[in-house]
Amino acid sequence: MTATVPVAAGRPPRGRRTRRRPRTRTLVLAAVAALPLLLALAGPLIAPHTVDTPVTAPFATAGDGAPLGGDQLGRDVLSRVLHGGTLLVVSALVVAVVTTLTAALVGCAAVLRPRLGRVIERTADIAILLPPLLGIMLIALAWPGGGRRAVIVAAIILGTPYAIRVVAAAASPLATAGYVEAALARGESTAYVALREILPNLRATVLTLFGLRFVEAVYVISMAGFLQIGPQPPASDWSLMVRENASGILLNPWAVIAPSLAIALLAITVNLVTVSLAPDTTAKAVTRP
Amino acid sequence: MAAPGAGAATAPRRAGTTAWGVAVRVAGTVGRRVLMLVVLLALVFAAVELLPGDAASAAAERGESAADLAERRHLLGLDRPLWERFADWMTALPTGDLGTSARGQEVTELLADPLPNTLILAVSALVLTVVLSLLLGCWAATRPHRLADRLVTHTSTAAFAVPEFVVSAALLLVLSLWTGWLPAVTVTGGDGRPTTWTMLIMPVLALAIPQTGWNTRVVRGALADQAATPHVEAAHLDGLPPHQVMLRHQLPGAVPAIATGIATSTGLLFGGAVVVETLFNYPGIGAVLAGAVAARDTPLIAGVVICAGAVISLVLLAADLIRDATLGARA
Amino acid sequence: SGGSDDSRNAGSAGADGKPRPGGTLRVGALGHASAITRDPHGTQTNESDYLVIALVFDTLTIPGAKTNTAPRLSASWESSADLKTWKFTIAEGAKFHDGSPVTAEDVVWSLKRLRNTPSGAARLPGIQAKNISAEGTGTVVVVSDYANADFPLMTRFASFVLKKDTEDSAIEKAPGTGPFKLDWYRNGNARLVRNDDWYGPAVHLDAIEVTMFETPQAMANALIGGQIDLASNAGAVAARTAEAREDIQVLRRPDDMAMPIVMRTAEGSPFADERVREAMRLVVDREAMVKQVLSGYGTVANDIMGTGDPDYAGDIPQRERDVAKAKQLLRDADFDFSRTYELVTTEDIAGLADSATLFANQAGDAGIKIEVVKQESGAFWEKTWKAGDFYTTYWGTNDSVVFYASKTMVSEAGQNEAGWQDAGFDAAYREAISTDEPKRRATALTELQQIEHERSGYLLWGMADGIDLAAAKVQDLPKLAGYGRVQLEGVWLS
Amino acid sequence: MNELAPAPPTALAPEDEPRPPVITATGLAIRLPEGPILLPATSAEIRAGQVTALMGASGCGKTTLLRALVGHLPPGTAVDGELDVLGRTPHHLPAAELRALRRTTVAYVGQDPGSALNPRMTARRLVAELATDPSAANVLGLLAECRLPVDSRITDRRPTALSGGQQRRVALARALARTPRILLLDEPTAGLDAAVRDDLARLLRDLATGRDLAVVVATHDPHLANACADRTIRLTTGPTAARAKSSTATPYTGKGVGAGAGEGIAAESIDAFFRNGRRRHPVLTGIACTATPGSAIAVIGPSGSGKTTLLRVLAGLHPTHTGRLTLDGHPLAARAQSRTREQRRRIQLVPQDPLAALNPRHTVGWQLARPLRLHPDLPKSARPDRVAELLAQVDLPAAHADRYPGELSGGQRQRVSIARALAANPDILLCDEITSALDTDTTTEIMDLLTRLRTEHGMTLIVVSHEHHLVTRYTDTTHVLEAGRITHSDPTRPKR
Ligand SMILES: Nc1ncnc2c1ncn2[C@@H]1O[C@H](COP(=O)(O)OP(=O)(O)OP(=O)(O)O)[C@@H](O)[C@H]1O
Ligand SMILES: Nc1ncnc2c1ncn2[C@@H]1O[C@H](COP(=O)(O)OP(=O)(O)OP(=O)(O)O)[C@@H](O)[C@H]1O
Ligand SMILES: [Mg+2]
Ligand SMILES: [Mg+2]
Repeated sequence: MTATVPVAAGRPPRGRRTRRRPRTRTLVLAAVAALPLLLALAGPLIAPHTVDTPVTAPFATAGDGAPLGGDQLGRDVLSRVLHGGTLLVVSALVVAVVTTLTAALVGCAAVLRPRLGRVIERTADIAILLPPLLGIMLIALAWPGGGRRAVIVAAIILGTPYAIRVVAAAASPLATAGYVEAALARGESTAYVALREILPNLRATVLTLFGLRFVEAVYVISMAGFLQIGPQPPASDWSLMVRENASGILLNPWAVIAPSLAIALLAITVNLVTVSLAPDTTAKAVTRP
Repeated sequence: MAAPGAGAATAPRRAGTTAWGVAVRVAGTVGRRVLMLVVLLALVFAAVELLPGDAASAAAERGESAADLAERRHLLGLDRPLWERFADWMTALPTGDLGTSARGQEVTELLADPLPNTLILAVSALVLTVVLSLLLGCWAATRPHRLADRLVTHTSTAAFAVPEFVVSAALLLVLSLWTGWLPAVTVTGGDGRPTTWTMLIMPVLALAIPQTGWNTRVVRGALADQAATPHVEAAHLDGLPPHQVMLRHQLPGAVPAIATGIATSTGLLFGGAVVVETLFNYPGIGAVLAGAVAARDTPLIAGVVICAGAVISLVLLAADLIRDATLGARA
Repeated sequence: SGGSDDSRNAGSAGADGKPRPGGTLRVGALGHASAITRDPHGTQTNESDYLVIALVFDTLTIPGAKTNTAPRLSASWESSADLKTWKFTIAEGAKFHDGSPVTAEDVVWSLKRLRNTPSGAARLPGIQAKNISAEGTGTVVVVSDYANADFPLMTRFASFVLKKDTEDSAIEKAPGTGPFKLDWYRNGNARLVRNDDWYGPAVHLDAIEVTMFETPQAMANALIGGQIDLASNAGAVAARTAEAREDIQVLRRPDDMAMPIVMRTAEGSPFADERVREAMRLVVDREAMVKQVLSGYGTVANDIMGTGDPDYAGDIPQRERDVAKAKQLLRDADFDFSRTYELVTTEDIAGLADSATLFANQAGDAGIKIEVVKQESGAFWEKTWKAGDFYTTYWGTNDSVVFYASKTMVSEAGQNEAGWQDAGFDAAYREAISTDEPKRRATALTELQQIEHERSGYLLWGMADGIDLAAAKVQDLPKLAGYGRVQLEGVWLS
Repeated sequence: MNELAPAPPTALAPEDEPRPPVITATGLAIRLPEGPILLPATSAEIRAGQVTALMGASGCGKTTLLRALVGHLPPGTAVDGELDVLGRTPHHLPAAELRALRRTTVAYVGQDPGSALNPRMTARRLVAELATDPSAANVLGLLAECRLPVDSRITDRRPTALSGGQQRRVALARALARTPRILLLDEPTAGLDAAVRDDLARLLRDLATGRDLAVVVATHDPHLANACADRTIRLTTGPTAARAKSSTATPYTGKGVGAGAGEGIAAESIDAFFRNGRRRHPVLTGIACTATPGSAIAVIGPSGSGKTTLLRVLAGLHPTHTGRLTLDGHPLAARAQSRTREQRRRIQLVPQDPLAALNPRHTVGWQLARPLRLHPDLPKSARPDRVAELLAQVDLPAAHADRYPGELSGGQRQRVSIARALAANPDILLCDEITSALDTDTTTEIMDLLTRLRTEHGMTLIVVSHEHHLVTRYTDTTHVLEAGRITHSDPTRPKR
């Protein structure tokens, strides 16, 4: 009689065997999840109209030529939605990647160098006191020509201290782990220890952080867009569309709903991808002696 | 080894077990928080100074001459060095004087009505957020990797990604314009407060939904970390029922991370208030802030920052104390 | 001259018959919490504040329908032959809310106070404070530095009268002379109650409640949800939303807002050449602009500012789109097609940035490359306005051709937005303001408008309607453009 | 199929009255599909009122069997054969019934009970939480039964404030509180000294007879088995864990830098302390010791006396100390990071906790190859061979190079940790309880290897251990550490 213990994690335990076999399921999942992301990036190629020429009446309801109706100037909502994601995705990616990378590196270094750690903790404590939106407003206003770049820089500056804190919190128990001490004791450099000994153990944390940072970046950038900081009107941008078209929500709801949905979908997508890549932290509990 | 972590469960601090020791520790924590607030204010003051234009030109109107502007600048004291203005402002602070705005009004007076309104809004939203996210997070954590868990995780992600203005638009459309169940905007009476409490529902929901998304993720994540600790695994092996494992073993360890998450949320709530208050015409601090930033009204911005900062500091302080308590500093 | 009796410009009593007294009108008006001003002589950027002030205090004159200046606190006015000295007679029985009568001293003090504010020179052009004086208790004499046939026009919006020697600190509670008394005011919102002692015609409403809105959208939502009865200046989109609903009336006040594009005419600007400016005016598709930017709630304009003026030259042929001719003109003028021109705009009012966007798009048809640059409001007014080569602007008072000529087009005008200097125009302007003889004046005005149509730095493609939304029960709403919308004293509820 | 080896007839259970076994395993085998065998086919019967010792070489499946009894196996494992725990098969039970089984019937105390106790609860609450009778009197009674001094305030302390032995006893009390019928203990004496171990043995005996419990103890310690077990089940090594004979492998020694030369490592008036906020709390006072090349020094002393701290001071991992350290006469910095690369390579520490010592994200092979890079003279191509060689030295099959630490048993991990220290080719090896999780045979082999390295290449050995026979056999000087001071130092046996 053979019985198999159900795999609690819902996926095979990670390890040598699973490493060798291509993780088909994960790959397929990631591919499916990445589809909307690709659509956001490739949208401009398949949009039926240009973003700036009116094709119908302002806030016209869905109909001939404009499957999702017109926006406040009578431009095609569908085309604008297809165009409006690229820059948002790219900006959010830039913010998420830079923030996460910085956080991962500095966070790991911070636990190996306690003094750096304290400085970062204080900085994060101060940064946390400033409502992020106010910070963005200040930075964007201080750099009037900055536009989207200003928002990206602001999002990075404001997001990094907290992200470092999260990584440092996750890394601090590892700093005293036997293998880290062993590596330090045998003469490895701080960079090596941070990158090869600590970081691999924070994969779940870092990937989750990346996912959340991306979502947060989308949130912050669209919030800034809504407040007219960053992307400027003729440009099509999802958050801008929501703002511009909010007044006509009763005339053509799609002009608001479509970009809103796109933002939500984008967030879920990125999260699905990171979740499918992140190792399952609960699985390690069962391999304990 | 310093543990610069919000969630790092370090060895219990035993700074003081006597009442005196506790008092010293609490005073130290409060002092540190106050110091941080001062640093933040200095930064904001300097940042506003970096902005192109100043309060004088922002409050000017079409047709004012350069001489008029200089005169206005002098009246507002903008020709004095930055540090001097900051020092004046800081020293007046303990007397409850927040200075005078660029338009010549008392900042304290300008904030007297909007601040309580925003506090009502933010506190209700925060309470709702905390309750909802704890319930959802715990519920999902007791069903790891099952459908319910995944559903909660993805919904909360989406809820967080969708900014307040989208949520507001949806709520407005559904709860007011289509169904007419709730008043679409807030109308204030002579006392400066919303005339009916139903006017609060939509703004509170619009603020709470994204924050609930974020905090549910934080709670769920912190609980997952705890689930991986040996003592939680041992509690399962001891045959304890799941809710008991959750309440006694998993949740206490997750409290510090959750508390920090909520403190962050407080900041985001203030930001969200700027938007939500505009959309629902809620008479709060958000509208004042938006205008103040546009007008480079340093004293007014600083006033708002200190109010927001003080509230966030309070939440962080509570988080500090909760962390101390759950780590058994007083054992 | 002057002194017609149409102070109740919206006076037609409506088909329903006699006005019914009583009731409270709940009005929504736009405003920002950070910009709240209580001083009648301050800068009211908030419509809500202006509304409250205009109902509590009285100006000497108000905008009118038949003639564009109608009497208010000043029952009549007359000028000397040289059109420099103006005498205003205070209305019979005018009293402050505390019961004391309005004297010439009060008016003089108020006008001087107004003149001494930072923007006083722009509000009372050509008047020095020392040249304002009282004559007896009922007459005020104002002496202008130059002949100005249109001086009473200048007293329509800001000449609020307060009691003499009101302290700055008491301004917020200072008694006015207007049709309503202040019950309470709080953060932009206010409740006003009827002034039974008002010297003007009967006021029907018991009270007016003013709610300040940050956005037109929130205001429209409040109206649709029945939380207010009147949404003042709610905009075209809200109007379209409300159009289908029977419980809401849409009021269109034509010639409300001008959103011209300014082309700098001074040397060094790409638009210094008259032919280039002409080409730009030919390239714009005015119908499309009105349809797309204003949702159709507006009229096509003919590059002449002040479309609501009774003397507006409607007989000058309407300029139509002619891309081929535009191209030819540009080629003749050696216009640099390879360059991208920046059209600077700001988002102060709805549709402004949109108009720039759409214009840039239309100009593309003639091979002109235009990039729209949106500036934050403060930076726009400080840096671009009056200095930029190519930008959008907007004006809310459009019932006087002379007003624009004096303020923005004559060579020495303080707010000459396009830096325009045209000897012919200047001559026509001088001719127009230095006479009150109707025929001469009319000829001069026609000439002035013709020159403006041909050569000025303005591209005025259309005029936006002012749009108020109101619940069906609200009757006799003001129909005048611009600030005429605040004259709510004749309104009644059925 | 494993044999049931009956224990010597010292058992008190009357032979004439055979009671049905509480646990029956018939041909129970546990493996990962297409993977290694975790537990080879085993048959066993376990009866109430008896202490059953589960013995066998490291990696033979002791822990796995205990986990099978509580229905807690690694996900994805395949179970063959029959398992009957009081009429139920744990790994087939639905969640609710499995929980009830664990709650009322089968209590399991893992190999590391300290970390299994909630650090936020007091000892008293920890026990009361699970007790069938949570009254204060009963809880104190239980703690007393587990030999905890209940009259002191110890029951109100949280686990972090308890010593390792005390933690172990609280965990035991927690297990007993729910009046189970079966008690499973994994390596209960690892790292404990003889006195505590004998105490524990007596306690287990009393529990089995006094409460009619079925006690199963997985251990590699023959003394414990002798002292308390009624029966012993020996698990034989599965085919994948087949032993690689180490005697043939010749240790690689590189150039043998500093071998036999120099003055070795010396410590002078070392005062080490822990910082707690502003307060210092001393651990070591006035320590002075020298270890010349080729010598073997033992550090012994009661639990908590500072042995580990001393080794960490030498390794540069405990920088909060004063005093002077020298290596071959040259000063040695307090922090490992401030030492030269060569100094760091020459001093290697095998830490006490084998679980934390290996990075769970890297394979065994990777972790062994990494220190090899520190040898400039070892060509890259030779590294895989060297890794296999190192594994063979510590008695592990070369195939284990592909495994992650999580896929090894406790003893196997400890051996990898030793191999990694050796890979750096150290001149001074600091060994902190390195054989606590190993069976006698493996221990002997490892210690023989270290001795050979010492005699042939002049490696210095500093050994911390509780096991007296090891100390006497393999070292030549003993320092006794008590409360942070070296109270006496004796030659263990005449120098060779
Ligand atoms: N997750 C896993 N994947 C692959 N092999 C595993 C896994 N867990 C354990 N093993 C292997 O199963 C065997 C039995 O492991 P187990 O932990 O039961 O041994 P043990 O008898 O307790 O040994 P020790 O005395 O060293 O603790 C070992 O050879 C080990 O390498
Ligand atoms: N992080 C710490 N903070 C404060 N005190 C500590 C800390 N770690 C250890 N100690 C204390 O330092 C003393 C020495 O600890 P050490 O680990 O060196 O003991 P040991 O002799 O190795 O004991 P064992 O045989 O149990 O391993 C102990 O009393 C212990 O309680
Ligand atoms: Mg084991
Ligand atoms: Mg030790």
